[in-house]
Amino acid sequence: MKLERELDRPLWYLLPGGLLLAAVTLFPLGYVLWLSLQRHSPLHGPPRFIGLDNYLRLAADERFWNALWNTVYFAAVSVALELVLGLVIALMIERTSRGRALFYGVILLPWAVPTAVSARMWEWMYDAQIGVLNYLAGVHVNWLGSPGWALNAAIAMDVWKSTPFVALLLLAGLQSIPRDVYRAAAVDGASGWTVLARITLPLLAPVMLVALVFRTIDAFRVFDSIYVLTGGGPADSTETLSIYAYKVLFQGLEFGYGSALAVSVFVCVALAALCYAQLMRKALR
Amino acid sequence: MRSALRAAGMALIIGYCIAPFLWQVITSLKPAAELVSLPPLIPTRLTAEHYAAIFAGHPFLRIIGNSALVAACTTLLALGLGAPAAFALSMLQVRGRAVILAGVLAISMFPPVATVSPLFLALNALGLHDTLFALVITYTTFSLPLAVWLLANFFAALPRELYAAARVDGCTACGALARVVLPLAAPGLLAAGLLTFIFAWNELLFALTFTATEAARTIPVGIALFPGLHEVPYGEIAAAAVTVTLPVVVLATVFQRRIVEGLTAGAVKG
Amino acid sequence: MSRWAPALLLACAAVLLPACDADGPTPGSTVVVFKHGKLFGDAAPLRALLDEFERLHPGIMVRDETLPAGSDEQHQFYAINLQANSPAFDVLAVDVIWVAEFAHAGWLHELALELPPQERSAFFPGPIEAVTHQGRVYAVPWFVDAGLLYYRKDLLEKHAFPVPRTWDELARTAQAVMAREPGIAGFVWQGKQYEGLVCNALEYMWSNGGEVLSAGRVVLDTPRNREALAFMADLVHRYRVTPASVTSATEEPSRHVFGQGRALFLRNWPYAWRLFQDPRSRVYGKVGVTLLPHFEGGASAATLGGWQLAVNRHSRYPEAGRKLVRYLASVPAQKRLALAYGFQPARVALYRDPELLAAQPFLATLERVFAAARPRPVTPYYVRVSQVLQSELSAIVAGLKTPEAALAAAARKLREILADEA
Amino acid sequence: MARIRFVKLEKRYRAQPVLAPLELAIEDGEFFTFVGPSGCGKSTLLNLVAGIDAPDAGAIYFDDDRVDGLAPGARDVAMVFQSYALYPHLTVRENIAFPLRVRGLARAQIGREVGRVAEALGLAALLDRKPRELSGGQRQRVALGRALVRRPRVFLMDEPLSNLDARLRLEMREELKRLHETYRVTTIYVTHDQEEAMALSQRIAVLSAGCVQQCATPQQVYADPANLFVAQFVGSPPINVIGGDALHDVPCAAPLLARHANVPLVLGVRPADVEVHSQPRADTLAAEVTLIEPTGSDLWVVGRWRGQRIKGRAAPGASPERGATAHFSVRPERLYVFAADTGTRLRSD
Repeated sequence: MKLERELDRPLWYLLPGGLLLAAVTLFPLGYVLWLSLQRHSPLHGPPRFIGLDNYLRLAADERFWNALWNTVYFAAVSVALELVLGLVIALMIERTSRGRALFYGVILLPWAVPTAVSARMWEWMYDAQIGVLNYLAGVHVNWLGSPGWALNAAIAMDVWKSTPFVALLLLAGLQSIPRDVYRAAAVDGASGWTVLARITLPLLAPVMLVALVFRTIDAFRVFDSIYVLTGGGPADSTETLSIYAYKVLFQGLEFGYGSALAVSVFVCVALAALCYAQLMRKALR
Repeated sequence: MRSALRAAGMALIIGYCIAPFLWQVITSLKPAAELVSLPPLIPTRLTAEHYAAIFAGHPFLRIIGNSALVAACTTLLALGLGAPAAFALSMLQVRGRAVILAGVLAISMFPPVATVSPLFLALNALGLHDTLFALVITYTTFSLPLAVWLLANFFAALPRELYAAARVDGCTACGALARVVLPLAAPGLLAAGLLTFIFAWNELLFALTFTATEAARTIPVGIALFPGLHEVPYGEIAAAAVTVTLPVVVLATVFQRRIVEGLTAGAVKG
Repeated sequence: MSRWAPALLLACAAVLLPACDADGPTPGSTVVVFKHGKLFGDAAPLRALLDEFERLHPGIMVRDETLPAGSDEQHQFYAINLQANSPAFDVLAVDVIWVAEFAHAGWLHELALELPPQERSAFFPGPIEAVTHQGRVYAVPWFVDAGLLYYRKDLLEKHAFPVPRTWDELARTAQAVMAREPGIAGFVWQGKQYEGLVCNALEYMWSNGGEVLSAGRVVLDTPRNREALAFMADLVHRYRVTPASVTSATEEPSRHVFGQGRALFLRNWPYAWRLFQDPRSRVYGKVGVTLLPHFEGGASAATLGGWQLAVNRHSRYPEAGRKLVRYLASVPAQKRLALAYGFQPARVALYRDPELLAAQPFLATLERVFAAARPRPVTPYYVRVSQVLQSELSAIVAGLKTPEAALAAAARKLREILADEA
Repeated sequence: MARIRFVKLEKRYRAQPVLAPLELAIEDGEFFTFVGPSGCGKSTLLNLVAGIDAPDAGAIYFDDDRVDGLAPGARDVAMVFQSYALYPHLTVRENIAFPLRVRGLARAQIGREVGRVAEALGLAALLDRKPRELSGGQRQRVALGRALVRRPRVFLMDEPLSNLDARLRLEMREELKRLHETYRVTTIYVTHDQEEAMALSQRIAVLSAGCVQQCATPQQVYADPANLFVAQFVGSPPINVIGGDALHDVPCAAPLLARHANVPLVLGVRPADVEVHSQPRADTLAAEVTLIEPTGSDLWVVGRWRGQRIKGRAAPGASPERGATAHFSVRPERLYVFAADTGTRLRSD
């Protein structure tokens, strides 16, 4: 009896996951924060505490601002497209009767291919001279090599790759909406669009928020696909914060400054998440 | 007219999703000499040479086995830890619920390129270098936020009375979770599980850093080992990609059919 | 589900934790781990070589562990491991541009005995320069790479053009041939924003007498460099002999374009030669190779690439590691690897070895290329220097910046980086 | 089966009292109903008994066992929810068997028990269906079956009939009563429908704002309301309330009023105790007819008299017409007097 009462305490359910999270992440996150306050590079002798100097350097670093803008643009455009497309796909699957499983599998394909591999494939498809894209379209667009196109080309790949993530979540959300709700709406004589706008979307809103938040987090941290596609070029036009951080950390070996960059990614994502939370609160009111 | 439009839309979307993959399939079946030449778009003859190459030249089966084990364990662990946490956050009374959710989310906000080296330090200190276990722990940790958020949402959408009924009928909180809450949140569970599985199946950065030998090598690292110093064997890469992607998708499809469609046809009546 | 989950987890843990000593070493022996990027297709010849080493050195076992071939992935891997003082490997293959950096970071053992002064002349001078940091050597050159000019023999003959010796000749020849051969690009090279772009650009600057650093000072923003890079940009924008897509090209796309018979000239590394010599290749028998052109008054210059052998400072078995380095860098070992993989040895003498030349006649051509090949600026900060250059050079190639503006900006940033040293 | 006792039971929500300290005993085998408007705390009380919610103070006893610290499953109660809360992923059979399976009963015994209950509730043909394939009434029966299968000490029913249509509701009401008479399990029933409460219960407690207003047999609550709230809540059609100056012109009211001359008063009289005649009599008051409601057995007449609304039953033979004047006679012994400010019932003796 005592034990049963104990089992009602949320602590026991939160503890295992919480412990793992704490054990695995607290040290790395703390370490990154601590590094960001240091001048820390094996090339510069012993590490030195320098307070917020790395952040001041960020503020004056053109390349940081360029990367920030690229990241924001990338995240905004790709997440918006993914959300719309993902919703359309989820609705379509939901309403398909024949061949539904096949449809589902096909939609999942892009997400299931390892990113590093699909990025290589896209790089090749995009190639201006021997790529299949220009060949099929009969054009000579310098997809990855012109500053105007490159970031958008990277977005197209990310949308291709990540839309299934959104679709999958939204589909699961749709599947949990009680049928009776639709029946009631049908009885009330609501049209398809009204049902979508007034019933489906509001009921789907929490799952959409999850999809939005996690896609934004991922888009803000985008690394491998762009790194393989363009390496940040041409002329830094596709360099995102993560790529810049990667170059500073693992190539330049400036662990202090690189960590400050990483923290800036964190701050950006956290701000975005806060905005979403505010928007949601307003929308729900 | 409407249905024609819908069919066209569907075709367009399927095309967008499948065409690049189809191109990989074609590439994987092209003879080496035709690999980079266009035309022909469709190979003049099909060859299995690239598929033979990935299994002959590399211990690829072992690597797939590693990945399968890592991904399966990660999925089980992430759901096993995430579901109770999500359950507590959505069904039990938790003080500071929003703070916990935000904290969990914050963990996934740091770019992996920054966390990989301190994690490496920590795992080395624990003697977990070059083990699959190191990967499972890491992947589980970084999948947990999504699992918790997603499942908390799905649980919260269930009628509270079902949980109450299960409790009155004699279940402990834990029993109610297992017997009533989890089965009803199957679509969410499947989605969370699938996303976790695929994440673990495809992750490169951590895998590359934490593993050294075939004992713990996973698929993305294995494929990253295909290119030579300058040469990129597109045919083999494509063959490997197709080989490791199809089983996952087939598995997902089967699960979707079995679990979700059985349950959701009538959905949960509030 | 939740009932059997714990049991399952236990079972998994049993499998996931290291399967200890299944085929571990015999007790008492030293296991040396040799870490290297993937260089070769088939692992067997290298393994045979290592087995031979084990026979010669009883008590030492060698395990070789492969990293992906990408230079960035390897640098990342080494940075994380060496910064963590990891003893997970003893001997490592180091890119020619990293030796000074790794040495400066204190990550490598000095290899004075493995490469004593009297033995250094047995290697090409470029790699020796690259492995020397502040007067000490930290790695032994293993094999070398350098930029080459590939050309279409058949097309030059058909239109009666000589093989170009200067950049100017190359541009004019390319324009002329392009006018008569529709669908042919003039000159393809590597212009994506990555290390390869720096390799390409340095070849223009050097062949015009320009430099990046001199005696530790930045000498980038000079008329010679401006002229050289202006020419590089002109190839795309003025002479139009290089397609604009060069801004996304790495080695493979440029090789494929040339290999498809769709380009007249190609700048690439020696590896392409073997592939063009494949009878199934569309350009089989139609390709010639020569030194890269130079500017009027300059001399041809090729950027040096290649890999060196070094010993991890935190190795548990540095002595065994040194033995392995000495063995792998020895004449017989380099020769065997060259025969097995077609890799280009760092030892000059091997380029006169009859057996090797008989198997790979191409090596005779390469000797003078490697003899003149130059390492990229040897400084511990090279990777940072290169990042600045990549970004500015990419802007030049893409036509976003003039060479004047880009070089001025690059020079300013390089001075900041080098000022850090003080 | 058990006698249930609440001792100073209290529940607050964010410092707002949901349930004022409650002292009450429910007898073994009794059918006891909490009735009140929504938000009066009746469902909260039921959740406290079930253990779904925890009290802030006080205690709950089943016989001599204190149960408020026990997990719901350990209290041996069964509950029927307003929404039925059937497990949608289980068949009818599995739903009914659920409480037994959780308790680890042998398969054979579970089968027997389920069969017995299904037989009793007429569910035998539906056992392999999923809840979504059932009609509302069938779902209701399954919910009952799930509660009955275990022979618990206490039955809890949270508005179990409110989702049914009127006809089915009456049927099920009878069924509930029959079941209670068969099994004699102590039952706490919660509803906002006073008629349902009266029809089913041995005793009812009228709740308002977390306080019990009156606890008595249905007849007592109806005939002898403790206060104006109870009087107004119980009885259909609802009681007539007459206040203000008009009070003193109600025939026969004077003696009653005289006893409480020092406080402002209101009078209450149930429509069933008001007779409407076509012709005036000595003790009638003349009102303009504003509404006529025939219900088949009765003819209800609403009139306006000196600004007050008054409802009565047409006397046999009377045929009032809308807009005309009718004559309402009040049975003086059925007049209730309440204090106008507190609503307290003021008794004559």
